[in-house]
Amino acid sequence: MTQLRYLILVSRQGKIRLKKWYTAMSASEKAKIVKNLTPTILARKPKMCNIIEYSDHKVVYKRYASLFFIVGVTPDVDNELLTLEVIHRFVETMDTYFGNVCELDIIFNFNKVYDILNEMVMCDGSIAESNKKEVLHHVTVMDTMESNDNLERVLS
Amino acid sequence: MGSSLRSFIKDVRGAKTLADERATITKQSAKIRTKLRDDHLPHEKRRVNIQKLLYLYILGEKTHFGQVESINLIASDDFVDKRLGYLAATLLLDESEDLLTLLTNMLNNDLHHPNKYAVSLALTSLGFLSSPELARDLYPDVENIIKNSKDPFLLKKALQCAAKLISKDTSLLEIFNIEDITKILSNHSICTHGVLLGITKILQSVLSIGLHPENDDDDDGIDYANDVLSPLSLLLRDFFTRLENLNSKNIEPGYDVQGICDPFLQCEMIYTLKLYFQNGELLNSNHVLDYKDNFCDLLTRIATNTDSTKNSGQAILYETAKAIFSLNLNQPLRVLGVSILAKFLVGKDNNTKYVSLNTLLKVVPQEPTAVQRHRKFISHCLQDNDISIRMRALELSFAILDSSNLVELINELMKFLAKQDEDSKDLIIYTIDHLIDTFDTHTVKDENWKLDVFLNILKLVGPFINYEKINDILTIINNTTQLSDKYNFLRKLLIISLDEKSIEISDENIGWKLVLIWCIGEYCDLLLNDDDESNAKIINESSITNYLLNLQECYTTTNHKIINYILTTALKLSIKFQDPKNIEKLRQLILSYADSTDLLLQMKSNQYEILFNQPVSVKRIVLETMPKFEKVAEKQDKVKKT
Amino acid sequence: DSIRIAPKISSKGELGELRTGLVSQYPQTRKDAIKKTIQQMTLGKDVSSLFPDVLKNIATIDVEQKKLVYLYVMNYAETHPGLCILAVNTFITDAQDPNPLIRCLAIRTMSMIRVEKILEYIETPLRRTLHDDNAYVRKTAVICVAKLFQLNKELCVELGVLEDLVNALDDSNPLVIANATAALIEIHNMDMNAVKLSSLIQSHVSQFLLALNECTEWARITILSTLSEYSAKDSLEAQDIIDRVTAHLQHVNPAVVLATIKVIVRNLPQIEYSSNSMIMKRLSSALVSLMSTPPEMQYVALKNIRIILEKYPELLTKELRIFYIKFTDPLYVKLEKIDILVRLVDPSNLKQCTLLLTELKEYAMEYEPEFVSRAIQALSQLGIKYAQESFVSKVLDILLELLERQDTIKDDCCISLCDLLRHCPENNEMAKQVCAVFNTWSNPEVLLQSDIAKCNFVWLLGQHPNDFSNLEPKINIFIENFVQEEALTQMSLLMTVVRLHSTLTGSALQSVLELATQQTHELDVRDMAMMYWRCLSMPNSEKLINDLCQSKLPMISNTLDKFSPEVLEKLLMELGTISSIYFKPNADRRKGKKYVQNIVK
Amino acid sequence: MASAVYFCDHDGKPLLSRRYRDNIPLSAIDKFPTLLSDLEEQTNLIPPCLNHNGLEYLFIQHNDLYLVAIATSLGANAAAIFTFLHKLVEILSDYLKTVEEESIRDNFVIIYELLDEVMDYGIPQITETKMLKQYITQKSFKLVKSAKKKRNATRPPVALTNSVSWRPEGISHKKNEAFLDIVESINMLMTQKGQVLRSEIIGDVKVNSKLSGMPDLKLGINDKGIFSKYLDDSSDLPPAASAATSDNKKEDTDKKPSITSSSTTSKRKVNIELEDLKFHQCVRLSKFENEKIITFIPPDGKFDLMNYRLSTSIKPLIWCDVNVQVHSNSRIEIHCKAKAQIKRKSTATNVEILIPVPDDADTPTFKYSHGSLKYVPEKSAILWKLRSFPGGKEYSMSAELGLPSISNGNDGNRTIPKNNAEILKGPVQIKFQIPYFTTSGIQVRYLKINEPKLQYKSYPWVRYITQSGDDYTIRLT
Repeated sequence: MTQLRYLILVSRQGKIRLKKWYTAMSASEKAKIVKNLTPTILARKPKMCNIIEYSDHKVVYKRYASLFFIVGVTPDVDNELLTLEVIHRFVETMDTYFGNVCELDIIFNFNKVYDILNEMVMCDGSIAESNKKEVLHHVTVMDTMESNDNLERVLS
Repeated sequence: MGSSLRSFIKDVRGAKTLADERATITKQSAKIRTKLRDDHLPHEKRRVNIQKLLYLYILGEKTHFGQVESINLIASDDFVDKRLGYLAATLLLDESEDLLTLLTNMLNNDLHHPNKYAVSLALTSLGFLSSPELARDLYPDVENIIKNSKDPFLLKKALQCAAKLISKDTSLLEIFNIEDITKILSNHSICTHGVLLGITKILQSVLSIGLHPENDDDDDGIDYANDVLSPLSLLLRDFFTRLENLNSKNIEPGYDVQGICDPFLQCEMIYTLKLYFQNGELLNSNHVLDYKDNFCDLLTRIATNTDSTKNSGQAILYETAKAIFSLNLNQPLRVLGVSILAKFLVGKDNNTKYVSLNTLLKVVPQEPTAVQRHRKFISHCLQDNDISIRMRALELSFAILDSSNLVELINELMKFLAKQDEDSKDLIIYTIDHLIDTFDTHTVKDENWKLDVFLNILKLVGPFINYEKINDILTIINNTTQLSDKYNFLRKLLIISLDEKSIEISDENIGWKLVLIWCIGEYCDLLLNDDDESNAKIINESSITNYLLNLQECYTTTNHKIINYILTTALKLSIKFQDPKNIEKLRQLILSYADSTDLLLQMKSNQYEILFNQPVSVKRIVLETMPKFEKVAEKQDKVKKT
Repeated sequence: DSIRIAPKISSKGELGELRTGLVSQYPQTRKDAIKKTIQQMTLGKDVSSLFPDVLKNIATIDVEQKKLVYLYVMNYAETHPGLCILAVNTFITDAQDPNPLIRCLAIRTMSMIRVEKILEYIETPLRRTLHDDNAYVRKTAVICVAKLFQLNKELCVELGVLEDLVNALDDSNPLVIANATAALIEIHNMDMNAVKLSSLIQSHVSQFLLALNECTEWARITILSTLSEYSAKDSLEAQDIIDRVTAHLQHVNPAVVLATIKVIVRNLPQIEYSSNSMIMKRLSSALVSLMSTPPEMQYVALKNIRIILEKYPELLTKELRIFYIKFTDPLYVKLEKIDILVRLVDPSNLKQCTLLLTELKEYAMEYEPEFVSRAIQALSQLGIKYAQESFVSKVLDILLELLERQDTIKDDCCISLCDLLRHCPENNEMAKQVCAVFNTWSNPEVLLQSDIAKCNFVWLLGQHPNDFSNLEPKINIFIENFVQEEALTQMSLLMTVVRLHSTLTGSALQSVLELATQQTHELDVRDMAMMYWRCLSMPNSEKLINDLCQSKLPMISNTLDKFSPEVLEKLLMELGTISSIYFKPNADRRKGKKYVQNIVK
Repeated sequence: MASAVYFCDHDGKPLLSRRYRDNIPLSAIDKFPTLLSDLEEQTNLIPPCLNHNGLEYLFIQHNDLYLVAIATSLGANAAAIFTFLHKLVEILSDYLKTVEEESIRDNFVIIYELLDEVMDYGIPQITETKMLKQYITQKSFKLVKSAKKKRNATRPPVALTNSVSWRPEGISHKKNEAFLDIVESINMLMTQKGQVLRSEIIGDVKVNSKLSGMPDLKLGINDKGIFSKYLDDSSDLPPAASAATSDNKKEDTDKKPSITSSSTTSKRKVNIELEDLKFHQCVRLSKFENEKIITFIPPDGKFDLMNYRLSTSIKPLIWCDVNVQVHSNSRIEIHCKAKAQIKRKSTATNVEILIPVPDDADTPTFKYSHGSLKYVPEKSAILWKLRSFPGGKEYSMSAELGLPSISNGNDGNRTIPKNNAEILKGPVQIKFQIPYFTTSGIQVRYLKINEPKLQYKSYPWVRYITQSGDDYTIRLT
């Protein structure tokens, strides 16, 4: 099973594009993780395995074109092979949502990416919905509600 | 629109230098701070500023000043505000923030909201931010949704949330009602994969509490086995069937991954069942054993039916193997598990190789011979380019090491060490640590060989060994029984060190130096009283004295540890040397630290001088050769036990 | 994977495109392709496969293009040793080109290519350029001898170009002399027997001194460094050398200034001078002037000042304020400045010491932890340096005040306070004052973080047992944590408990001896414990025990590090070098360098 | 010396490099970023010289770049390497204007050419930009047709290896003029109470030479090579009267082409020892050493002829009485009174007073009567600018900024810092310029220009200015 501790999206240049924490950690711990992991992972060669050990846990990462998806996982609990599948699912879902997603989509629409992520991965970092369509359906409905807001107060 | 989020992002990206970027960011940050302080800011603008704040968060900037404003957005009647407010809250706050109390009321309201998406946002956020207090306060509202909602979407969210709340405050177990779950399971129309995932989560939450009881002396608590576990057994059949169906059929395209049906749910279910049986001991029931047999059969079927050529299939197989070994199931299954992992090991994919090595490591205690059979592949992985693979292979090598293959394996490891450079410092340290442990746990008859191994280690990777391990090496030398072995060891050390032509030992090789200095103090009389003429040319009182003086010179400002050792050795040599000139040099060496800035060196110099001046008869007693050093680890264990 | 997160550039297509460009019939297209190839090389991509195509463009009359092709060839020649032969002709022709720039380019590049086939042809062009009419070509050619020596020592010796190089020391052009000298030094560093460097220097001192005023700043550095290797025959010559180089203390290039300082320092012991003589003033002001240079240079200067000060302590006493910290100084400069400040201050000048004391106190209240920690250390160093008890007690008050203000500096203050007490071992009032503050700490074992701070604290317990209430519980906390403590604390605890063994009740002594002999990770601690144990269990050992337990530490009078005389002399010879930054005399002079030899195939 | 020189980006990854020797592995620079980040993790202390695996990494920072030189021996001249790297930046600034990541990438061709010329086998060679520009030109590739012509054009100038290696022959200007700017920068460290802890004058004599042929120049300054100061150790007002004036250029030209020695009425002349005089390499050092005469053949165009430093106590020229009150979690109040403590007829211009505020301040409100005042969050400060500030005047301002009610969680549970130094991280910084005025009293008596062959009439001009140095600060405690 999967139980992510965090998800960080980093560009090839080492810029952070997105981050989400699923376990409580102090700000300095978080900063340290970001700071240490980025160069380590960017320096890894393509053929190397996608799992590395860092501090007290493991990190699974996968590169899609110019972006690295970096995920901290819980040792012994997590199935690293499945984690890679979760990352892939997430990318697929974004791809459908944005239509051929590229790094710029993620940069400029980070709140949408969070919306998708929050439908896919639940609060403890486990997968919440394995059906891509289901995820996209709810995100789009909420998007529509947002734009309807201007016309009428849907909530009141 | 110069003030939109988009233009802010563009400005940051457009910055040519790091300094430009910083300036853009700090300026925006100041603007946001000032804007958010303005109570009359229109909603539209407020949202833009909160979005910018979130961008700052992604950039790793400070955001503390906007937390209250983000929360206030939640109370808005506009969905667009609410959605953003919740997003901001879940990102910017964490479970420890005091601000959470502010949230309780808002969450409570939204949990009863007529719009299901408002409810779902509240559920999601509650999951992210649940403190034990929030969990206690709001659990009934969540339970209410689980009991009454017929919407799979809300059910799923509520189950996920409840799972988190229970893990936050375990006393909620008392209210948790398994029948709610059974009811949902029996209603096929609402029991989607998402809902099932939610159910596995809540079960995992409940089962984890059994595995990690936080306070077992809780009297008013519930009887975990009877009140919680027993009713759970009723779900097992249903779980088995669903899992089997998932594994054997693949009809729903929405859940397909490379031709395999919802590997995510399959793995979650296997894991949940595994947790249940881990708790099984608590239940003294034959039913459990029956169920366990069923589970074994199911796992066997999964292991044979799942497509091992696909990544998703490998993930399921891996989960299966993990379940087999963590429950230590019957031998045929264990062999099956090892063979799954061995297949991973042979493949080209480094990921499966990695998980295989990693899991085999845990399997060794259960199935040592089965693992040892794959030794060739393991050793092969020692040469891998990927340092992670090498590390795992190294660990596994040590795990399968026993008296029968000890010499062979250690020689292999020495070859491995010779190839490592500074970049694989961690591997080097690991290897040394474990070699030392190996010599602690396995008795090696050929102690001469053993000391040679350490001599080589010191020569090859001396600069990387930490002090503690150097001391372990010294202890091993100290505890070597044969004087002749010590003699040989020190002789080799000294010949390499005292020979002026030799350039083998660098200044950074502190390990080598410390070992040498200590051994000189303890054993150099063995060599000095030796009749070997060829030794005497290189090894004599003067050469040793000069060597120590030089070392002292070289490290006096840079490494006080070495100086500490030199002082002790100088004292010990005062009874081993004959030549009064050399002895006086040693005394002066000790004296030269009488007013040292370094407190310990000064104290030592002071005490050693007193001892130095004692009559030889007294000194012979005080400075006698050090006795065998009983192992620290054993001692510690004893202390812990008592 | 079908998912695309950004467009990919196929690297294959790009190389193909470049290859087409390189063989285009249009010169401008070819040139553009060469540039793009070099650009790819710059980006770190491997474009060695284009070697044959790039090489086709080597025989060009376009200087810029030629430079680029040469650059490429130099980088990738080894990947295509066979093809390099095709370049030889161009190299040889270019080495005779009427334009000196091209002649230089050819010989400079040729001597960098590690391919035997090329080197075989180097003799004629090298010898010709060594004797070129144009000084610009000669100054390039002399360096090529060193390059050749590195690539193929035997060939270099066989061709006899080393003699040409030696002759170049008598060249009419100062730049050629300087480069020839530099080349000889490099060759000497690679093989000490290749040339007789020191006698060559000796016989050319006057040439060097003449050339000095006539050449570029970098050549001056070479010549000055060479001069600093030379030891004058007598005080007259030493004085002469000093006189001839002193003007260079006013050169705008700080490296020239430092090289000049080195020559002067080298010759100073040979001449008669007083501490306030002109030369010392000039030295002092030159050193001060290095403080208005970029921070990296200041760093080198500060490290060198530290070395020079140890030999000439009065040199900069009047210049204290120059070393005050600027808030824009990088941390590495700040720390060195503090070090110099404390060394510099004149211990007989109360006004100056008091001034520095206030300044250091300011530093101790700054926000960078490393800086604050260094400032606190400096406070006690200053107190001990000034040596007068009333001043020391002023420092003590400041430290105690700092201790109240902030939690994060407890370690540093504890160490500094103990240092002060070690300086005034007889001053019980001071000790009482310090102990009174420490006595209020409920759990020193946790409050103090570092091994060394704990070590000091425990020592203080042993020195002034009566100034602590609840002494035993305090010691017992440390005993309980013995296994977790690090080496210094363990040792200190062992010594303290032995020292107090007759006053401590209970089993403190027994426990510590057991712990230290059975559970320490530090063999040195165990040795000490064994020795104590043996002493204690020896018959008739009361006197020895008494001596050990009542021994008093001599007063410490200095807490500033010092070099040993040998190291100091070596470092003075290596001013300006990396050795002088690390305070680590360069051992390369003696040892063959393993690392370099590994690389040269 | 150096085995290779690298330009690296802000992470330390290489952008462009030139290997001068084959004795280091190709991968040597790849370690540099990790070396930096490993170090940063442990400490704030990053010295400019790092050792790894027997290699020495010496580096400087410029804009978003690291310039790194790798050496293999402890014997390498670190001083020369650092100076060379700075010189390299200087050369490139002349060629590329700004030296940063982008301009390095964009101009790789010319940079490679330069790297080939400024260093050979790790030994610095020719770094005089004026000469380099003679034969390394940015636009040497205009047309292929002109290649033959260019062969002649791009020869190295003969002068390169001459003793006057900084000036080619045959320079010709229509009007022969030489401009002298004497710029004195004041560094001063003050306490909030006004006590001067440290002060120094750093003087720079800048020349812009537009003279033909090979002119030989002789510069005379007040007193015999070592000039006198009009300063007063008891730190009175610095006598603005000492300002050696050449306010009126026209007057000068009309009268005579040499500089009028200013008739200062100042009373006391104290001889000061101007020990650390530094000269451009064109100045004949031994001549100065022996005869105290400054003579030189100038490079063409702008250069720094000499600089000097005076460590002496001066009273603050611009003084600020600053009062900062921090009310944690609520607001910060700042009151500042600035005073121009210079002669009434002098005027300070471009005065900038930078007062630090906490990083997370917001909603600035200001009260002031003169100049402009704004919040500059990128510097965590407020900036008070006064275009002109006449001597003797006193202006004041006050500012108030909000502070967030929630402290930043990043610092964990740390208690609120007790002193301003920790909240404000830095002193008050002041910048200013005072034209027609030197603090030291240096004056140019004459600048004799003699071109032996051409014998033309020439015109020297002199300007004086005093300004703040890079460290004119008031400590807040």
